[in-house]
Amino acid sequence: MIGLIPFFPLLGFLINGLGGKRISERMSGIIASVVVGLSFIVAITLFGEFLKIGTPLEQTLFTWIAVGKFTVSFSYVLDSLSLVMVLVITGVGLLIHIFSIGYMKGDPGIQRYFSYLNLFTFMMLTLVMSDNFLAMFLGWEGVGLCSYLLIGFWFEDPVKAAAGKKAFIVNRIGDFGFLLAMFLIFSRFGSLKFMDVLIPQQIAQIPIEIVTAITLLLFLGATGKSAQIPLHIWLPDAMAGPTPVSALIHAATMVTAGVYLIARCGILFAASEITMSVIAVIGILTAFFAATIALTETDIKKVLAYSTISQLGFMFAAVGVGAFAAGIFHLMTHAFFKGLLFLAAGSVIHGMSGEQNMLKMGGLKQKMPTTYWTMLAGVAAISGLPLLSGFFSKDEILWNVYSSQFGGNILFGIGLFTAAMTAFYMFRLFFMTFHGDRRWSKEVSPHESPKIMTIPLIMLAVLSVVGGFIGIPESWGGHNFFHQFLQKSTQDATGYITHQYSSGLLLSENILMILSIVAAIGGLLLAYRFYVQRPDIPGKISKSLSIAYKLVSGKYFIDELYGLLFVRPLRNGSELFLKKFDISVIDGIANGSGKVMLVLGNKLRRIQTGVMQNYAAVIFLGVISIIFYLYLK
Amino acid sequence: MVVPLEHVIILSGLLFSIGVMGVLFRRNVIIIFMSIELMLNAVNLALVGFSRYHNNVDGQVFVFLVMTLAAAEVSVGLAIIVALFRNRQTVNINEMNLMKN
Amino acid sequence: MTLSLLFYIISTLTIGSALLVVLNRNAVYSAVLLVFTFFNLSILYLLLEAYFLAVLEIIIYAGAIMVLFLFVIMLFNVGKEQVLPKIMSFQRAVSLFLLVIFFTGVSLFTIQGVQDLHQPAGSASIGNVTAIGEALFSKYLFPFEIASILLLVALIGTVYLAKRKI
Amino acid sequence: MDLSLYFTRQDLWGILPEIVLLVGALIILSIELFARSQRAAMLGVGILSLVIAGGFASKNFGSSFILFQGMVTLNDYSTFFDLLYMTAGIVTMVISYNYLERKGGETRGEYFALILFATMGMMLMTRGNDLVIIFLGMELLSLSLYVLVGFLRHDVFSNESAIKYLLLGAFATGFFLFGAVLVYGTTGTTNFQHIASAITNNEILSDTLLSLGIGLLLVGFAFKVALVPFHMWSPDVYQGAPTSVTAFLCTAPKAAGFGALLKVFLVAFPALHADWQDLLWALALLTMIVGNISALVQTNVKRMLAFSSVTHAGYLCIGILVLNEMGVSAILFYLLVYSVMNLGAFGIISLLEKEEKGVNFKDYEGLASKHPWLSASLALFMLSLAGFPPTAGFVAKYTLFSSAISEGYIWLIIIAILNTLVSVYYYVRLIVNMYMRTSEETLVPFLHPLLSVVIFILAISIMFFGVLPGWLIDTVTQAARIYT
Repeated sequence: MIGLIPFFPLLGFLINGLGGKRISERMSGIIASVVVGLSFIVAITLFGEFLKIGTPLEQTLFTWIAVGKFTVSFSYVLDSLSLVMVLVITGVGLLIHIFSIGYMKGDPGIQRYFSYLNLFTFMMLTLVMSDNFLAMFLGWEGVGLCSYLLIGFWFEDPVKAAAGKKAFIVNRIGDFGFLLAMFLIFSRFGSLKFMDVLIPQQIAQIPIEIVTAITLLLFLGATGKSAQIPLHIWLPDAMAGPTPVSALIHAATMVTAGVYLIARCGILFAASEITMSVIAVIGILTAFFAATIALTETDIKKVLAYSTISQLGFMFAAVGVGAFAAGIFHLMTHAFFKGLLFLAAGSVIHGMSGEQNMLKMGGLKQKMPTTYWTMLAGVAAISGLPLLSGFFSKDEILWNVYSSQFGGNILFGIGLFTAAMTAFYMFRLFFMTFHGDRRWSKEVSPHESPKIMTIPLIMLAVLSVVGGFIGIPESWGGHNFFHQFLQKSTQDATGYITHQYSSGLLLSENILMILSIVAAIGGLLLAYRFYVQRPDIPGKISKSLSIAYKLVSGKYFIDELYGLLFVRPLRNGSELFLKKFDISVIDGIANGSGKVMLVLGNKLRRIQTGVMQNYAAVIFLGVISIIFYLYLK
Repeated sequence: MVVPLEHVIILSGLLFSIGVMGVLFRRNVIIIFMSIELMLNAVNLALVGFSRYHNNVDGQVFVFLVMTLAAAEVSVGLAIIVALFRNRQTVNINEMNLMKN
Repeated sequence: MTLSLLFYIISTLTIGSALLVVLNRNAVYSAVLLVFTFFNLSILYLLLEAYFLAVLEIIIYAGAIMVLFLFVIMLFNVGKEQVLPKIMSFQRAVSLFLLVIFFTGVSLFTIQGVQDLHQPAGSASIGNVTAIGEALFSKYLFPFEIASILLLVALIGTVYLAKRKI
Repeated sequence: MDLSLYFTRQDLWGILPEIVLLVGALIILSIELFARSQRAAMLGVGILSLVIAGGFASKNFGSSFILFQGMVTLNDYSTFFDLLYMTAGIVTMVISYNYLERKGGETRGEYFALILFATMGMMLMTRGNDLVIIFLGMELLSLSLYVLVGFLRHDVFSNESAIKYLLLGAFATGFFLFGAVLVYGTTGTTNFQHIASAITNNEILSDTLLSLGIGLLLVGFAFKVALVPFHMWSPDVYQGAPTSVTAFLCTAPKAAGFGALLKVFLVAFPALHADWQDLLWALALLTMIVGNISALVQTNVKRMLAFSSVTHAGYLCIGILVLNEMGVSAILFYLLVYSVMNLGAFGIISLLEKEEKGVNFKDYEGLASKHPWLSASLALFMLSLAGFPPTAGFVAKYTLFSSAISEGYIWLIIIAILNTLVSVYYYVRLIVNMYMRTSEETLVPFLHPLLSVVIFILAISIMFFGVLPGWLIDTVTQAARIYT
């Protein structure tokens, strides 16, 4: 039964992949959606069963690798953690598949597109449902490959193909960490099964340095997949793919695999304080820096990309401080609202005939009402406006960052500030797109998207609005269903972490909540002022009034101040840190090491002269080296 | 045995080195090939020495087999050289570098 | 004693002719000198009491293989090698250096392990035709058969590659 | 003297596969005597004799024999390799079916006969239990390969790679023989067991000469399997040889080289393996890195695959370093998977090749849209070579690396993993060219049904051994257990 969940998308992949052009455009979309839908139904059924039984469901399909005492079986397991993931993947995935039918209409490679999308779903499900590291790695590699294929889907464009390559290379760096960690785990624990490895008594016997090494290597894998500093560079470029792909892979599912990995191995991670601190700091820094970049980006998808990196940073901060449930909670709500935002952006791009630059949008509210309202829900949710899904999850993270021993005031402060920035840039995006002047050219005629695209939007919007209620904080007297549900999977890990919930804290959870509401609304208002009110005011003011008035009126002043004190240094700093760092260091390492390799390769090439005698001389040199070796021994 | 074993081995080593020198120095494919024969003969000499020293016949049978190989290799080698010469009219090893990086 | 003296004299001749094989520019001279080297080697085999092999050396190497070489040299009519601009190019210098190292290495390894090893005892019967014949048809029966296949392969290959029209 | 003592019924049964191959080769040669261009008949006889020989060989599974007074041993280890060579031989014959004609040559009986002789030589290399047999097997193999590489006699590239291969091969054989002689000289025997017992009983003439001998033997094997710095021949020879021969050249002989090298270390010098650790370590490291970096800059697919096979030899060298049951079984597994991948890859390249086109990366642009199945198979072989799960290439790398990790070679494995990451670049480059580029002019494959079936089977087995490697792992473990 469990095996059916990944089986259906695999089936869909085979049908669409092998059928190729023989399957009509319409049919391939339907097949792809139906198989994911079936998986979703099975997942729901199993969810009910799980609630009844309360113990993880398992199914061993076959023994994969058996060498000596070491065996790895290919088995799927559904516990609360993987159930959440499976529901998100199949549920949000289904909506995105349906959306794609409308979005990709008329594309000549649509069968290929859907087959990749189904393969991706299969791989992602394998990733989250496998009961051992090796099968997880299969999914891990598989989703990377699909992501690569889908980013480069419109391969006629060399820039897009290059983006795919970048994503691929960066992911391989992460995979290196994962593989090595896996070998280390195998050599230390003698097994790769989660059940055998993730036992506190087992871990306690391993030297702490080894645990730290393993977890840091796993974290390296996670940073690669989840686009955290310093391996974040591929995600903005990955936006070259079709927008639904960005929604599914680069927002809702694949990029969260790193968070899932850490949550899954929570016990292991929690055993190493160093790793935990590193994760928390990297997470918050990523959240912060990515948000600053998003402040001034004008490409609608790029804003969302940086916002994704930033939100992933929040999730990492959460798992880094030991709040695994909070991290997964945010992962889930993020899947709702980021999936929604991307799809809505896709709808806008679709309506604008492929235009992605927000400077050429504006005033789309009347033209695309459904998109407008659904996107508003998404923007409000991600900004953390009260009672929406993002509010609960982000708030929980901030609270945990504040109260955990791995967190602290500074991290919390940065987090809160980032939350305010999030509200600002998201509403900026919203206002620039839907309000203000119509800045698009004559040829473009914006139109609302067809039903097949708007219905998924509406459903995701509903989820974004109400999705947070399954995790109402306990300080509200609520009954945090989500926490309790995940407890089974994460309690052992949290056992390691001594939360200082009660003593020595200045602020209570409710006060923090008010702070974050203030931050969110502050950001919203600021954005409103700049991008809805300002455009007509500055012109008048500067014409008729003196500089003094400008200062008093504050419009320009604030704007300038904002520019001077806030945006520019931050942006410069971030540019220095993210973009320049990208180019010089990470790209340097990725491309540079590639270049070094190529240069070395060209050097080696010269040895290969084609003259047999030189080869003989090299062989002879080898003989001499062996004689030397023997002589030295 | 007429001389100490080590003298035979050193002689064989010297002969082998001269063979290697020929392979590394000469440009004419045929002479390179002759030098390889020299190397094989050096090996045979050592084998005979060892065989005599151990007083067992294995070494001499080995020499017999090496000679067979040498004959076979020479015939195939020369055939390849002939085929090459037909197409390229050269036996200079330096000119045989169509394939390189 | 005279025999050992003879051994050293022949050794010197062997080395000398082998060096000339490698160093002179004329392919025909090289081939003839190589034949001379094989004759010397054959004498060395005799001195080491390998009578059968001494005969084989002459028959196979000098008689068959070298004739083949000479034949091909004549066929191509390749005279002298073109003179290289530098007699001692960098590569040659390095190669020579490596050769010296190689030879020194082999000698050192030999001298370190083996010191003045004579084997005076023993019947000289291992070198005669009977002993080798018996070995070939008993213990070495299988390798002997493989050697025949080796020659068959060489035959097939040579005919295919060298024949003008097949 | 009673000859029957030296040639028993058991001996005869044991070498039956060799006899079948010999008879098959002779029949093929005779067919040509009576009727020219009987390509199908010759192919049929060739495949049939390989299948029959394989049948006789596989009868030995589970039992072991010592033949010809210790000259040859038959056991699961040798049988595994026998079947590997025969599979490679069959696939090579199929992909050669009309390849030579497309390159302006002629498919003749000698071609198939030589493949059979080469197979016989390889079988002797891993069956042999005596330096003499190993030597003869290696030369039988080499001689056949020299001719096969130069089989396009009117093609200058083929000529040139044959002469390079021959001269360098003979040069390396010189060192190998010198090593074998020194081993014989110091231990007084060429039989593996006797060598091993002489070493353990310390009845050797000289330690230093013995180690020199082993070192030179290693040079011979290293040349055969193309370890750096003894690899220089391989790219040129792979490029110039007919692609169908390259497919053979880069798979089975490499397996034979590793098989014989392993056997020498396992049976003759088990006591001395520890002395060679550092050298093998360095060889593995150097081979991986140089092979990989050189492969990055290639524009010719055959050269790229040549360097890639050098890199794989580097990984395999790690297994020789480990040399316990897990390591040896990992090598056997790897060799089989490696052979299947490369046979598939070269097979597809050979059927896409026409005159000058088909060997450069550029030629593959836009292939996927015209020939989706073929491209998918080639992509699968490339992904497997790169070590992606769930292909067999991943399982092979994984078992090999974990055997090394459990022996503590962590740094070497870190470098090996980094190398696999780099290697992805050039494998995926071919996939990118096929799938993500377009070109007006694409290659046209010369498919015949048999070839399609063979490539399909190869592709399926890559997936199969990736998803369900259990049976194969059991087999290789059983084979590895013989000597470890």
